[in-house]
Amino acid sequence: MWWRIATITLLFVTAASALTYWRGSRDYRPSLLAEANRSGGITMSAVTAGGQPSQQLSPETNSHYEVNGFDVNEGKRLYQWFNCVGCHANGGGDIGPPLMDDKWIYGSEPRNIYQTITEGRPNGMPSFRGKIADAQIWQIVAYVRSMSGLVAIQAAPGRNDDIQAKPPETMAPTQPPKKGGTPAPDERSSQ
Amino acid sequence: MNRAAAILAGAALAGCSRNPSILLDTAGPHANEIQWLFWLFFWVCAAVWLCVIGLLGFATWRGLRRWRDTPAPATAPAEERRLVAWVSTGVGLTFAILTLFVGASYAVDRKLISLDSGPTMEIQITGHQWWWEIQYLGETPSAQFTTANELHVPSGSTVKLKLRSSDVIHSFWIPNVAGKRDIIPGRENEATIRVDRDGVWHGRCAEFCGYQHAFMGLTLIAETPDKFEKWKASQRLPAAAPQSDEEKRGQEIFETGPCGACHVIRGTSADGHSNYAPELTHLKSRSSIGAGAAPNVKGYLGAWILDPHGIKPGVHMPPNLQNADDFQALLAYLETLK
Amino acid sequence: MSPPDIEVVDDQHVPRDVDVPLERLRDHLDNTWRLPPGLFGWLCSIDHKSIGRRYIVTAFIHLLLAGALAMALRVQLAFPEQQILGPDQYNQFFTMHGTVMMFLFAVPMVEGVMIYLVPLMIGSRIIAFPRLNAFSYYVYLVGGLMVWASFFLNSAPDAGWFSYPPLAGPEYGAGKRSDVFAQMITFTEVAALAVAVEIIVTVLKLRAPGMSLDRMPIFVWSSLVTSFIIVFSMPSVVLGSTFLLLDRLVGTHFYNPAEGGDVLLWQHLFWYFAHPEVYIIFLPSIGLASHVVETFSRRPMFGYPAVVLALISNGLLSFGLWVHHMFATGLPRLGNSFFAASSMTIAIPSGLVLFCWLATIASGRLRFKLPMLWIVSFFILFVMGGLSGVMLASVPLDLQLTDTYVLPSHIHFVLIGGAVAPLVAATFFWFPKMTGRLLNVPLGLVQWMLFTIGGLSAFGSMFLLGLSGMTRRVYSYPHTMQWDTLNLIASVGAWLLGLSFVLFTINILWTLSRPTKAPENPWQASGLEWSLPSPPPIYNFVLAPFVSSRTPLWDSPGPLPVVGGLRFDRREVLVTTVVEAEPDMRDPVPEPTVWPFIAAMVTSVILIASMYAPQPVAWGAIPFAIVMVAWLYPRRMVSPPAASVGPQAHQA
Amino acid sequence: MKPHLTLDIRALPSYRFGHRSPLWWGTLGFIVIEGLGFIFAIAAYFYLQNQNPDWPLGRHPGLLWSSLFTVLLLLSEIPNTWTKRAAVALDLGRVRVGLMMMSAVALLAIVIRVAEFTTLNVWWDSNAYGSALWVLLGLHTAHLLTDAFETFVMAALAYIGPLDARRFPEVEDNQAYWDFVVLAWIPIYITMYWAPRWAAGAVL
Repeated sequence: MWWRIATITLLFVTAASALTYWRGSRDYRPSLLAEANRSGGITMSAVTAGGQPSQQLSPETNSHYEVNGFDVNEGKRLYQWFNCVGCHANGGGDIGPPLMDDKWIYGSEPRNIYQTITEGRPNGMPSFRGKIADAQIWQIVAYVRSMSGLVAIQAAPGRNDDIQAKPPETMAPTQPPKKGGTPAPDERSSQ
Repeated sequence: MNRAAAILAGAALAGCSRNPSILLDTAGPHANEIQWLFWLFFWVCAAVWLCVIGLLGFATWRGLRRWRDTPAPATAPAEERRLVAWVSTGVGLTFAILTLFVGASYAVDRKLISLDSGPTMEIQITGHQWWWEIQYLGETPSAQFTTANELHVPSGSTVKLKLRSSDVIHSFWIPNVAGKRDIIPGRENEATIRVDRDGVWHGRCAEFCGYQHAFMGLTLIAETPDKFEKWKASQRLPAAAPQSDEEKRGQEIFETGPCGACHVIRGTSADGHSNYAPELTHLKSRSSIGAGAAPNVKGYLGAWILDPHGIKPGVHMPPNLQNADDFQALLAYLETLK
Repeated sequence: MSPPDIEVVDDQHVPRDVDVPLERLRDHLDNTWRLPPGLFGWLCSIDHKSIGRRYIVTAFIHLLLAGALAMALRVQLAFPEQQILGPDQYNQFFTMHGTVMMFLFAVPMVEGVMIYLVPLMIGSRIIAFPRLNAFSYYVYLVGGLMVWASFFLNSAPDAGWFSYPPLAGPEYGAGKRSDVFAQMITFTEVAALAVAVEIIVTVLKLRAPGMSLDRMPIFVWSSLVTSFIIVFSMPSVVLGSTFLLLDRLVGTHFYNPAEGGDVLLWQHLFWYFAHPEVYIIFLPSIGLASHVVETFSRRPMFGYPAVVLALISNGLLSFGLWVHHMFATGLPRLGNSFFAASSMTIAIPSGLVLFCWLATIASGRLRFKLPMLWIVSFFILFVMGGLSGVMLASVPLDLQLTDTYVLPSHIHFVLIGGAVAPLVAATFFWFPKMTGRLLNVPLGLVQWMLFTIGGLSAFGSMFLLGLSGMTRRVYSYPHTMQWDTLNLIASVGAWLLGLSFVLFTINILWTLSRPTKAPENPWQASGLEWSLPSPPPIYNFVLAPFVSSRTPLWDSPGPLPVVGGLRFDRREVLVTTVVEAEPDMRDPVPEPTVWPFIAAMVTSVILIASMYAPQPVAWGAIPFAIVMVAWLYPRRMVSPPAASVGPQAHQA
Repeated sequence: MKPHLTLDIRALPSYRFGHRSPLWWGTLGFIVIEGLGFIFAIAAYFYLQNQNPDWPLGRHPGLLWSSLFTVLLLLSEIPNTWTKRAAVALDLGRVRVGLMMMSAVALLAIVIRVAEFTTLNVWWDSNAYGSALWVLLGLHTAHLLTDAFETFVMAALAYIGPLDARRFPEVEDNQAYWDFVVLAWIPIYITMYWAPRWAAGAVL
């Protein structure tokens, strides 16, 4: 008897490990603490004031956004809602640089992208500090990276239910980033 | 009939007006038609059920009386014939009842179709996860306006609702008024309603649509035509300008902070998208916030802004922790949006 | 070219079963049909009884787990505005409850019962394609394990048991949750389709000599009809779920209206299967119940031809009414009326069966043993479900009732009353045959009371909740709706129902710990399976029985007449003709082997991996092909009579 | 004790052809299942066409390779039937030749099918039309590959395998399955390549 149970347990563990490869749990209620830190603390709640500036949050504390299908998917929605498409189109770039290639003017690390969004960059990238909730910024960061295949394929979002501008991120080819540096002028002009 | 219904349906239904029941308190002809059809079905079915159980009792009693330990040979031809008669009677009755049911359903269906004719006004309702965008279509752009989660109609007139979905499948349902109509992405469904009784009727999304399917409520307010016109006129106006400094500061926060990124307040620079988040131009004219998740009073509104997930987990709106003064100013401003 | 080397051995001289006395024949058969020892032997087993038992046990565990989820759901809804389960958890819980109950409990359970009983009832030694049968079980097993693994990782399917896109689609169904749902369908339907083919071939080709179609037991008839329903309905849902997977993984647009797709396509493909699915569950159950009724009424089933015709017409009609699940979607009104009529028509054959039972009971020599109690609950609960179904079939009524709690009430009345009650009756009825032990009666009585009272109060109050406007699939409800009382009653009823299954489990486990002492035929039933020892030997019948009536054990006192002439030095089974069941061929039976298990594992790995990327399907095909060759690789066992071999053969 | 024997069937053979063998019924069962898969896929195709006034969404798929493929399949019925007859006649020599021929045909068919995929003129993720097209063709290709593989194995077995009479019903069975692969292709070919052209009022 016992070895039958053992066999089935073994199968179960195998199936489980096959599935743990990605995190499918959902945390739709962002940590209020992070919010408090971002907004420099509030006096009306128990949360203490004066968190460190968020671009210094170590990437580790936010890396879970990248392996969580729900967060990347939310990032994709917010990419629309906060009108990133306005300049970057669907990643192909327009007024703003393309996001689905391997060129990263200000770095491809989550913290770099986070900083780009919160602080803004020269030549037109506005600062979204105070306009977008912190957790949502990290979700957008995860999605932006998924466009160039930098997040786990298991967490990458599928196509949207509208006109297809590009293949779904699940099919996005991985673009090993050329860190830092500015792209060759012809890319910027050719946009 | 209805008193019987009250007894039947027990404490949950008994003697409360504005009950979401489809049996009591119907507010329009569509619901009335379906109501009597239901009672026809209900009483016939109840009778059938009792008969079947009775027959089972009778058969058991008869079988037990004839008990022997040896298996019976095939029964006597005479009895076999009697059994055949019984069974075929049963089947015949079943057939008759079903014919009645099919006929009645068809008749009522025709009646419902005829009720849909000659609508006097059109309203476009867009289902969102998890709230309702309501657009009053007028001849001129100035006559059009958008609101959310609260549907006003003049009582007694036939209204055509154009149903659209911006994301997943929803279903438009106001039990006291009419049956459901699914709201399907990529399809242009329509529902026609007529509310004959003034009052507030509660509806909700009937097709499972995600986290907050449970609290995707819709309030239908049927009022006399002149009251309705007054309401329309007031809704067309842009938001009232803030008076006190605190309110002015509140508006500024709304426009420059996160709020304005999604919400719209006509007459201000907060020009988010009225199809991402409910339009707030006349927020305080509505009775609830979060599509019926909480009453629209200052306390709940504040709690909602700070942590919507505390009231409606999974909703798209993120928590917003302003510092205390900004927060109070924002609230004060929102309170002015009559 | 080397001369062909067909060995020309005529095996007419090989001794046959009738050439040796019965006692020695038993030893020979035990020896021929023996399994390898230990775990390896267990994995090799292709015996329909052990595979059937595994199906039944696995499905029962699924029932208990999914039932526990239902208990949790009813805790959450017992009182208004509770936060015990958040919306995310609640959605996973109710989706798992529905999905597991429909796909991993109900259908596999009836399959398991068919696999176990059909060969015994038709006097065969095996189920057709026994290796495929073993394969199907392991595929089903892994499918279930995968789903529960996803649940315990808080990543279970959460879009309802009919997972409508777009909610289950790529944009609104983030993560792999809906992929688990879609792939679970692939797992279970592959298994179910395999079983269906096995049952059809078993019934048509492996019946005992003399058991012409009009002498088949009613359960065998219902199994045949059910298998045909499976064959004709399941391909549509497999295709639909494949579309869903492709939409989610590689960006096809079947369900994307913006690119020419249509979300209703899924609803058509799904309901075209999922309505017949109810009959896939229901028909075998009334087949089982018919035997209980017949046995305890102590007379042959009244109106056997009528019942068989009713089963068949049920099967046919079940394909003509899937649209009644879509009345509210705004399809053409006239078409709806047609589907409404056809939906109501199906009440006629179902009613006919019930009337025939009543006639049998009334004209029989009734003995009211425990299994009969569940026939009573069948009438009480199922008739309610059937009648509420008639209400839902009416287009105007459906517009008000659909997607309210009337619907859960209806489907639970139908499935708990129409399927679970007969299955419990069948358990009490055939348990002695399967295990050699009789279940405890007093416990059974208490269980029956809890079951019936619980069912009535739970689903009755759900019906009233629906009438009072409570929509289904809400994780909570405001106090102001005044749904509190009815919800509390529903919860208490549900818990009573749950308790009855706890007692059932205790009863089974306790009984299994007792010594085996059940007689061959404790109920003086009439079917062939009751002529076997309890539990039956691995080869079932020492000598193939010869059947000359519908109730052989009642009509032929003394030992059954038999047919002899099979070899006993290797596994052989008698194949008969389709209609008259005349002996036609001695079919050598494949040996036990581990390859079906390995093949199932390879298949499972491919299916699970393909939720993440398309490539595994491609490279997975190679190991799969190799395994299939190993599985089907022939062993030298049969030789043609010299006369029938082509010319070159003689040179050998 | 002596059993009450009514019939002795020791003289019965242990293999049968056609509908007298369980194997034949099993194959028929799976042919029905897969055939229904094709039917539902075609139904889905026309359902989607029904949803879209302008169809196909994109250019018509190329006719060259697909028609070539169709002709090859139709011609393959000649060696196929020949092989089937040889099997029923228990004629090992002819069975070997037939299986080799069928293996060659299958290989050729696969090559042409690969070329056919390149002339669909639409990608599966371009629109619903492309999706339906790729699924139809992919579904049939899966069956083509399966039966090709089975044919190779049967051919190998005919030479090296342990030979006994039961191979012959199996060969017959394999060729019957090839009939299904051919039969299933015809409606798919018409659906994919001609129905939209006829709808567009093209000649033929």
